[in-house]
Order: sequence, then structure tokens, then C-alpha cells
Amino acid sequence: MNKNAWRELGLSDKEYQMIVEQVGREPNLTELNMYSVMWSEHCSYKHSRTSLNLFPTSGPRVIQGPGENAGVVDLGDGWAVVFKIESHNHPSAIEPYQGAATGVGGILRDIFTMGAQPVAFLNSLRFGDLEDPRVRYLFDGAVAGIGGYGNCVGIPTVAGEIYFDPCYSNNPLVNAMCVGVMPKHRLVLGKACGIGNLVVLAGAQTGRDGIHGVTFASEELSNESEEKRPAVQVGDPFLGKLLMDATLEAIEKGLVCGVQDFGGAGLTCALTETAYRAGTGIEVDLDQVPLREQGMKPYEILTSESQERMLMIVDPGKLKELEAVFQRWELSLAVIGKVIEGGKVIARYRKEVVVDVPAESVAGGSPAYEPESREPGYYKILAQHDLSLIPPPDDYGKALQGLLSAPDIASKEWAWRRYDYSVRTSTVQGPGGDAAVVRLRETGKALALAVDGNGTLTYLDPYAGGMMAVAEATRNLCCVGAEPIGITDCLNFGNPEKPEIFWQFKQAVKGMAEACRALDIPVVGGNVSFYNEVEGEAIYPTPVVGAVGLLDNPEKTCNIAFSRVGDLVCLLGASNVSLGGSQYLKTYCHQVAGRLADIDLEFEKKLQVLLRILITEELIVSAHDLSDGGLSVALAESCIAGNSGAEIELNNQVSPILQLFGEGPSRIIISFKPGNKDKVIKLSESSSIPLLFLGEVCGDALIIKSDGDIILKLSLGTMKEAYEEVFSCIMR
Amino acid sequence: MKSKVIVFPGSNCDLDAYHLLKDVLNYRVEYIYFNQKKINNCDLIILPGGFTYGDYLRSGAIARFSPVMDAVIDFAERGGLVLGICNGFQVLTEAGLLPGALYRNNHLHFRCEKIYLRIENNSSPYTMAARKGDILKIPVAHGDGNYYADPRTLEKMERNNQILFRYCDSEGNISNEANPNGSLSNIAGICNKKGNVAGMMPHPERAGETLLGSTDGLVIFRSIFKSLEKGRIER
Amino acid sequence: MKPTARCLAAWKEENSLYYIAKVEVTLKKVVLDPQGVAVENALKVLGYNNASKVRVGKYIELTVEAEDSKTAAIQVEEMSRRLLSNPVIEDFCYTVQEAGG
Amino acid sequence: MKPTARCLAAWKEENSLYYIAKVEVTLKKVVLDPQGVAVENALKVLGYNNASKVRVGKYIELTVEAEDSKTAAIQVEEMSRRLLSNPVIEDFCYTVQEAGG
Ligand SMILES: Nc1ncnc2c1ncn2[C@@H]1O[C@H](COP(=O)(O)OP(=O)(O)O)[C@@H](O)[C@H]1O
Ligand SMILES: [Mg+2]
Repeated sequence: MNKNAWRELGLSDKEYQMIVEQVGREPNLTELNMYSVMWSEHCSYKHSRTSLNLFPTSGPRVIQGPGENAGVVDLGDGWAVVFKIESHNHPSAIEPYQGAATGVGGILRDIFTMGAQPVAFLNSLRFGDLEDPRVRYLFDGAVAGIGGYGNCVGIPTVAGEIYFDPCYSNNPLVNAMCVGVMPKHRLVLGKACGIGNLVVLAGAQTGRDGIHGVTFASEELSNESEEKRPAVQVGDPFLGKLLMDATLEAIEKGLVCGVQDFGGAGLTCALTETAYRAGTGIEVDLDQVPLREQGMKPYEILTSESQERMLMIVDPGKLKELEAVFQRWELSLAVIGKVIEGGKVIARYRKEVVVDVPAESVAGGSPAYEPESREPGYYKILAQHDLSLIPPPDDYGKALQGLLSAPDIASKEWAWRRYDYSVRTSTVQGPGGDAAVVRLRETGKALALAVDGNGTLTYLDPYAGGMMAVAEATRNLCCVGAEPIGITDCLNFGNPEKPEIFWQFKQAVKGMAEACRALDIPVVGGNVSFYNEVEGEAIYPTPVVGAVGLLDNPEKTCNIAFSRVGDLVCLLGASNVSLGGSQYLKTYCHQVAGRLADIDLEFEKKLQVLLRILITEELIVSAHDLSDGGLSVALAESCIAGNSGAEIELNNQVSPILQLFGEGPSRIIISFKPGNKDKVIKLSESSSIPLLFLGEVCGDALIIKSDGDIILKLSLGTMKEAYEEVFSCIMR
Repeated sequence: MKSKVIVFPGSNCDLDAYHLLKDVLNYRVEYIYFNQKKINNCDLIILPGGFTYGDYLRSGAIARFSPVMDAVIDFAERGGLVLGICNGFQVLTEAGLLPGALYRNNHLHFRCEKIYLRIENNSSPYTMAARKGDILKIPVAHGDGNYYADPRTLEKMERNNQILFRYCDSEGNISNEANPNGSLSNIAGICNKKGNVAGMMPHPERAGETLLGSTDGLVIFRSIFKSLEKGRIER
Repeated sequence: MKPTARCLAAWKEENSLYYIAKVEVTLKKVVLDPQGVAVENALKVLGYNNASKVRVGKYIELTVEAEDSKTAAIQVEEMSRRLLSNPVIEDFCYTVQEAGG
Repeated sequence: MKPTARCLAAWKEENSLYYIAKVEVTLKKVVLDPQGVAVENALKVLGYNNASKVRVGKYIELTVEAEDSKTAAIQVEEMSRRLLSNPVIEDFCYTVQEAGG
């Protein structure tokens, strides 16, 4: 075969040699196309696999760790939660609506494929500077797309996060997470089990869309064919919902023994992965695949990424019943082949064998690389940035007002009210708080859900940033009283073949893994998105953590609101903060620099435990994690949420600027009624967690005093206006 | 009270309506699928919210031709109670069972939030357990809730007391600010001339439990129950 | 020559043609068109101050098999009235054109 | 007669005309059109078995003020490419026609 053939398909000479060895001959072009997509970074994790091994992936609650479509964690009472996060960054950069919508559809299929009823969506978004009209177009389109798909399938979008920085201008991040629940025994895996079982295709017809990420053998490439293969697919949430309902019914009735959704690499991935996982083979007839277009070549059928398709492995005796289930929604099924012995995937097209390869080789035979890694030059320089030179604001009130209207901090209601967050009548707490709370009618308990990541902090210190992402996501669950039981992660980075980028990646993963161990929380699934760069400019390293917690009683939860006049306001947790990487520095000095406050994971763990006790014992009324903007912003947010003011006295030891705007991990503002004071003090003392009295809930303004003088006074109205109206103005 | 919740392809609030009627209110309720041709033994039909047929082309436009709709129309003509919620309301206007049309929100966005509704008429089976002027806090979640009717139709509706709910603020004032979608004269819910068929954009089934933040939606189902009881006694 | 009932089906089969119908559905003039307003504003932002009276509607294209163009047109008119538009708020217009057998 | 730069604005004002542009935006043929599929199925349910290849797109109508129809057409083409469609998944076509001053 011509050298150019595999090189143009993105395979190295060495990889080609491996393929020849594993197949036992030279592959034909169709087979080579399959290898090319399956051995791509996206599917094979060849640059990240080794690092990901650092994550703790097991634990007493873990039913299924990484390796399947989604992770599964035991909820007790015979129930389990299934969840995963995934990126759809590149499609969203060129067609934000469809890119985001199909991202949501893709992650939805990963969840119901396993037999779980999806109950919630979350998302994590990053865009460039909103001054840029193109960025506004991307932002608006992605938000519309997330809502467009999620609202239509009737699964509430209950939480998320959005940040803005010029580094994401041309490469926005759109990470979508889905969470589902099921009775434990219903779990179905993506396995082609049972020799002689039928391989059945359900859902949309296969078209030429999404045959991408792959370059084609030169003789088949022409302008026309480029035209024919748009890199973005159009989602069909209507069909997606029918497919979800039918698949779940089929699984519940025990009609299928293996299910796999179609994600990246389409049929190729579904066939080879299910066979590989089961140690079986599959024989298919490509002529049986329902096509949307005429004249599709075998490799096109095998690598198309058309949306809304499912693969099911079915006992022939149950086919009729399965057909009846799908017929309820007027969906038809296509039997395209059967499970065979021998571990090979064989495909016929017009009676001829066009593919005959070992499943293990295609799905699991790719090499793992440990790329070179090098500390980037900026790292030490930025860490040494002198933070003592930052001038205090002339007017603390104005400074806080400005921060409240900074897009990173301001209320994201403009976006999340475009998501249906109350459908399924289970959303106890929707977007806007530290974590969402979704009740489980079947068990009387509830899930707490949060997604967190901070590219700025991770850029300044990938190792600490990785730890902080895990700590913050789980801390947010504790702020509603839940016990964290598992996380999923989406690792958004630049080109891993650059040593500086790979260093960021390794450091971040190391930090995340360490935090997971310290906090005793397993990683049960995730996704890696590399090559997030345009013209050599990489995004900030942006690991995003999706965390799931269990709440025994949804009545005993907490939100961020200062809701009762006379309640005491306290700062619970660490006192070390820094202006390094802070929103204050970003907003007022236009700098991303400085050293971050240290994180102590043992301390974090104790804090999280204490917080849960305070909430479940119903000792506190509100809890709010301190993150972007520090204490001042958290206080303002609690005031706004509760529609009350507060009077706060700072301590004299630390400068007001650091106290009000410094940022650091492991800190929470709580409020509680004065009668509970002694109990709260006692519990925090016995956990050795500092508790600092700040003041009380009162009036209709936030008043902050230092040394007896009022240094900040903002009325509720002023704070609300700053916090709530930014996006409607910018996005008009 | 025996209710049926219709399940069209793409309905997604069917289970919420079912849950409220069955688990919260303890009424008898069953699902009816879009391709069933008969509806028997029933006091109330609910057309639930969702995105029937993806809301492709127009909200409710395709569902309106489902086989079950002939039975719904028949039931309505015989005086049966039919309530369309959100997408169900859209299906009813498309089917001509209710006047007017619902189209794109004036700000073009899907909007999910808790809004306030004022009861404009408490003589209908859907509001008789409430007082005129009562204010309900109930969620909306839709992209096409902008109600339109031509001036003559609107005038007739006003005259016949067909407007059940208007969007208002927490004090009950009808204003542009309190209107979440640009709806003509803040209309949130209406009924037909006879009063037995009603449609509303807000979701009373999402406001039935304290844990979820409001129980104001219950009054609508209690009204229906009351009116059926009354009918039974009168008969 | 008129076909007998018996062979009507076969006759139709042989004699029917394909027509391409294009249907434009727009909001009635009296109905405020929020999309049109938004597009007009966006055009202004892009510097097209000379654009006005923007209306956004739907465009539906389909192939109709029919005996002749008149039959095709009648059917398309019917489809437009019954399904493709909502007469309470929308107007439609259409063209029908032979596609070649 | 060509106007001098000084009075170009005034000259344009006097000499510009109104054109009505109609733009049709459709999904590319190779891209799935879920709306088209749904409408086609609905037409079948209504008994129109002779309808096929249904595609649903957008229809935009606007008035453009321009010197001549060529200028108007160039602008409409530009608007269609930049704002009214996304060339990644959509195609467009348009007509421009004089509206009378
Ligand atoms: N960052 C990560 N952390 C943990 N697990 C990961 C990570 N990235 C990928 N995985 C796991 O690797 C497997 C393959 O992922 P992926 O190819 O994204 O799956 P799919 O294509 O089915 O969505 C999954 O089980 C996923 O959970
Ligand atoms: Mg998958």
C-alpha cells in the first residue's frame, strides 16, 4: 500500500506496522479507515491513557468504573446512578447550535444505553471575550443548542458553569454531562455477548455526515466530496427521545443482552468495542444498514457519525418482542448481522468481504504514548508575580459592584432560564446555587449535582488547579448537605504533542488524582479533549469535574440564601487566601498571574464532613462556597438570593482588599439562627475547623465595616442590578 | 375522578401530570397513546406538555393529526373536560378546539421560570375552587407561548368570559414586565365558549408539592374535581 | 382518451409526473414578527442600514407525484392549508414546477 | 454622468431604489433534516402518499435600498452568507426584484 494512504489517514509508519502485524497482512483501505478513526486520539486515548491510570477508580460504591459508556455508582436501596461528562468543543466552534445540541444528545445516549433513566443534564462552558460579536454568536448558539436538545427530550438541565477568557475565543469549550438512575439489576453493558445473537441497528438512517477527524485517501478526495461531508451533524432530539424511551423499555423487559450507542467513529466503534469487550466476533452485512443517501461506500457506512443511532445485541427469539416495543413509536429495526466466535469483525458489502479484522486490535490494540513533558517558561515567572503591588480600590463598594457584573461572576440566569430545569417534577434545587438537588421518587432520597473547573487557576498551577477542581466540585455537594459518591471529568487541553501542554496535562491529572484519594472519591468515567488550540494558541488547561452526591433526605438541604433577619453569618474553614489568579486581578488589573493560596486536602476533607453534619442536623440555614471574587462576592450572592442585607465586620489583622477579594479553597459562608450558636461552635471545634463570626443578616443593604468604619455599603437593588442584568445588556 | 393523560410521540410532561394526579392527589389516572382511537370511561383528558413531533414545523401542528385526536374532539363535543397544558394547549389551538394561536415568544428564547398568574374567571370548571383575582405562582417552560387572536375573536372571548388566566406580577398587576412571552393582553390560559375545553401555558402539575417550591397549581385540579362532583350531584 | 376504472391505477402510474413544490409560509402582516425584528437589528449591527421590513418565515420544498401540474397544485394548496401553515397567524404561497418524470 | 465625491451621498439618495429580496435557506442535502422527515410522515398520515423529499428551511423576505439591482443582489448575497445562513450546514438561494421607488 502507498505510504501516503495511512499517513493521510493520520496514522504513523510505526502504527501502520503494528496494524499489519496485528491483522497478519496489509489492511485494505476500508479497514485502514476503521483503524484510522479508532486509533485516533479521540477514541484510543493514546496520549492520555497512562496518565489516567493515576485516578482511583474503585470503591465500595463503584459498580462500573471507566471503560464503559458511563460510570455506575451504588445509591443503596437497590438503586444506582449512572453519569458521564463529554466535550463537544470543535463542532460547537463552527456550528454552535448543532454542535452543542448533538453534544447533549451524545451524552444522553451514553446514559440510557446502560439502562438508566436520564434525570438531569449539566454543562460547563467557556467562551472568549463577549466584546467580540463572533463570541456572542457562539455563546448564544451553544446555549440555545443545549436547551434545544435537552428541553425537547424532557430531561431537566439543572446546573452548569460558564467562564469567559480570550484564550477560548476561537476554541470554545462545550462540555455536557448527563446523570441517570436505575434499579441496580437493570444494568446493561456494551457487550456483543452470546454467539448467534443478532446485531440490530435502531434509530436514524446512516448518512454521509460527520465522516470527519480523518483525512481520506487521496484518490477519493475531491472538492465535491469535502462538500458532501460537513463536519457537523444535525441532531434530532425528537427521534432521540423516542429512541431513549424504546431502548429503556426494551432493557426493562429484558429483551436485549448488550446495548451500545453510536458516538465518535460510528458503526466501526460500536461493532469493534462491543465484540472486544465480550471477547466475541461480529459478522455484518453492510447492505442491511438503512442509508439516507445512495452510493455510500463501505468505509463511509462504517465511519459515519450520523446521530440518533443505537446498536443492540438480541437473542433471535426476542426479536419480535423487541420490534413491537420500537413499533409503539413507529421506529423500525434493522438486523445487520450476528455475533460469532473467533474475535473478528467481518463486514460484507454486496456479498463480498470488505472487512476482516480482529476486534481486539481495532478497539484495543493502539499504542500508548508517553509524550515528552516540560515545564513551560511562564510558570515560574507568573508564580513570582508580586501581588503586594496591587492597589486597593478607591471605593470598595464600586469594586464589588464591578465584580458582580463581571461576566465570570454575574448571574447566569440569562442562560439557564433557557433550559427547562423543572420538567420531571423532581428538581428540588435548580441552577443558581452551589449544587443542584434532584429527588429520587423511588427511594425518597436525592442526588446532589455540580460541575466545576477553573482554567485560570489550572493555568497558573496545573497541579493545584487539578486538586482544587475536585475539591470545589465535591465541596459544592456538601454545601447542600450531600455526601460525594463519585466524579466524572472532562480534560480540555491543547496539543499533547507539545511538551509544555503535556506537562500541564500530567500535573493537572496528578493533582486531581491526589485530591480524589485524599477525599476518598472515585473517578468512574470521563473524557479527554486535546488539540484545543487555534493557530498554535492553546486554551488554558481546563479540567472540568462533574460530581455526584447522595442526600438522604431532600427536606434537609440547604441553599445559599440569607433568608432570615437576625441570623448569624460566619466564615467556616480556611483563612489563607491570595489575589493570585483572582477575579479582582483579572477584572481590575487585566492580569492572570500570581501564586495561588495553598490547598490542604486533609483540612478540606474535615470541612466537608463538618458541613454535612451541620446541614443534616438542621443547624444552619444557608451555606455558600467561596470561589470567584472571594468573600465579598459570596456575601453579595447570599444577600441577593435571600433578598436581605447583612452587616459584616472584618477582622483587623488582614488588609480589607485581601479579606474581601482574596480567593482560596476550603471556605464557606454559613448563616444560622442565634439559638444554634453554641452547637455550631462546638461541632466546628471538635472538627478543628476555624469558625469566624462576621456579623448578621439584617436590613436591605450589604454593609461591611473595618475597624469600626463602614468601608462598603451597597443596597440590595444596586447589587441585583449589577449581578442580574449584565447578560441581557451584552447579548441584546 | 377518572383522568387520562395522552401520550403523543415527544410528550414529556405526561409523567408529571400522571404523578400529580395519582401520587399527590390520589385520583385515578391512565395513559392513552396517540394512536388509540377510543377513549372510554373518563372524566378528564389531559394533553400534557412536551415537544410533540419535536415541535417541528409548528408546535402542536403534527400531533393534532394523531388518531387519538378524533376521540378527543368527540369527547369535547359531548361536553367532556379537556385540559391542554403548554404543548397540550398548542395542540388544542392547532386542532381548532380553542381559538387563537401560540407562536414564538417575543424575545425568541425558551423561558423557564416561576411566574405569577391571576385568576380572571372563577366560573369555569378549571378555576371554580379559586377566587377571582387570586394569584398563583406556577412555573412556565416554553418557547412558543405568545398567544395571538385577531381583535374580533379576542373581543368575543372577553365577552364570553373565556380568559381564565393572565400573567401578572406578585401583586396581581397586569404589565408588560410580568409578561414572559409577549402574549396578547397577557393571556396565559383560556377556555372554549362552552367552558369545558381549556388550555394554559404554565405548568400547574409542576406546582403541586412543597418540596418543589409551590402548591399553587393544585387549585386547578381541585376545581376540576369540584366541578365534576357538582355535575354528578346535579345529575 | 379516458381510462376505465379498472386500469386507472396502471394508467396513473404511467402518466404521473413529478412536480417540485416550493411553499413559503410567512406570518400575517398584522402579526408581529419577532424573528424578523431580530434579524433586521442584526443586519443593522453588521452595517446594512439599507435593509428594512425583514420578515422571517418558513420555506418548504417537496416533490409531488401527480397526473398534471393542476392536480399537483391543488394538492399542494391543500397541504399548505391543512398542515404547512396555520391560517390564524400565517399566510402561504407556493409554486409548482415539473421535475421531469 | 458620474457624480463627484462631494455630492455622492445626495446623488445616491435620489437615485436609489427599493428592492425586495427573498432568501431561502435550507439544510445541505447531505445533512439530516429532522423537520423534513417529520413533515413528510405527517403528510403521509394525512393521505398524501405522493409527497416525498420534503425539506423544511427558512424563508426571509426583506427590502433593500440600493443604487441598482446588481448592488442589491451583492448585498443580499453577503447578508445571506454572513448572517442568514451558516455555510457549514446550510445552503441558500435568493431573488431580488425591484419594488418601485
Ligand atoms: N478523563 C477521564 N477520566 C476517567 N475516565 C475517562 C477519562 N477519559 C475517558 N475515560 C473513560 O474512557 C472510556 C472511553 O471514553 P469515550 O471514548 O469518551 O467513550 P464514548 O465514546 O463511549 O463516549 C470511557 O469509559 C470513559 O469514561
Ligand atoms: Mg459511548
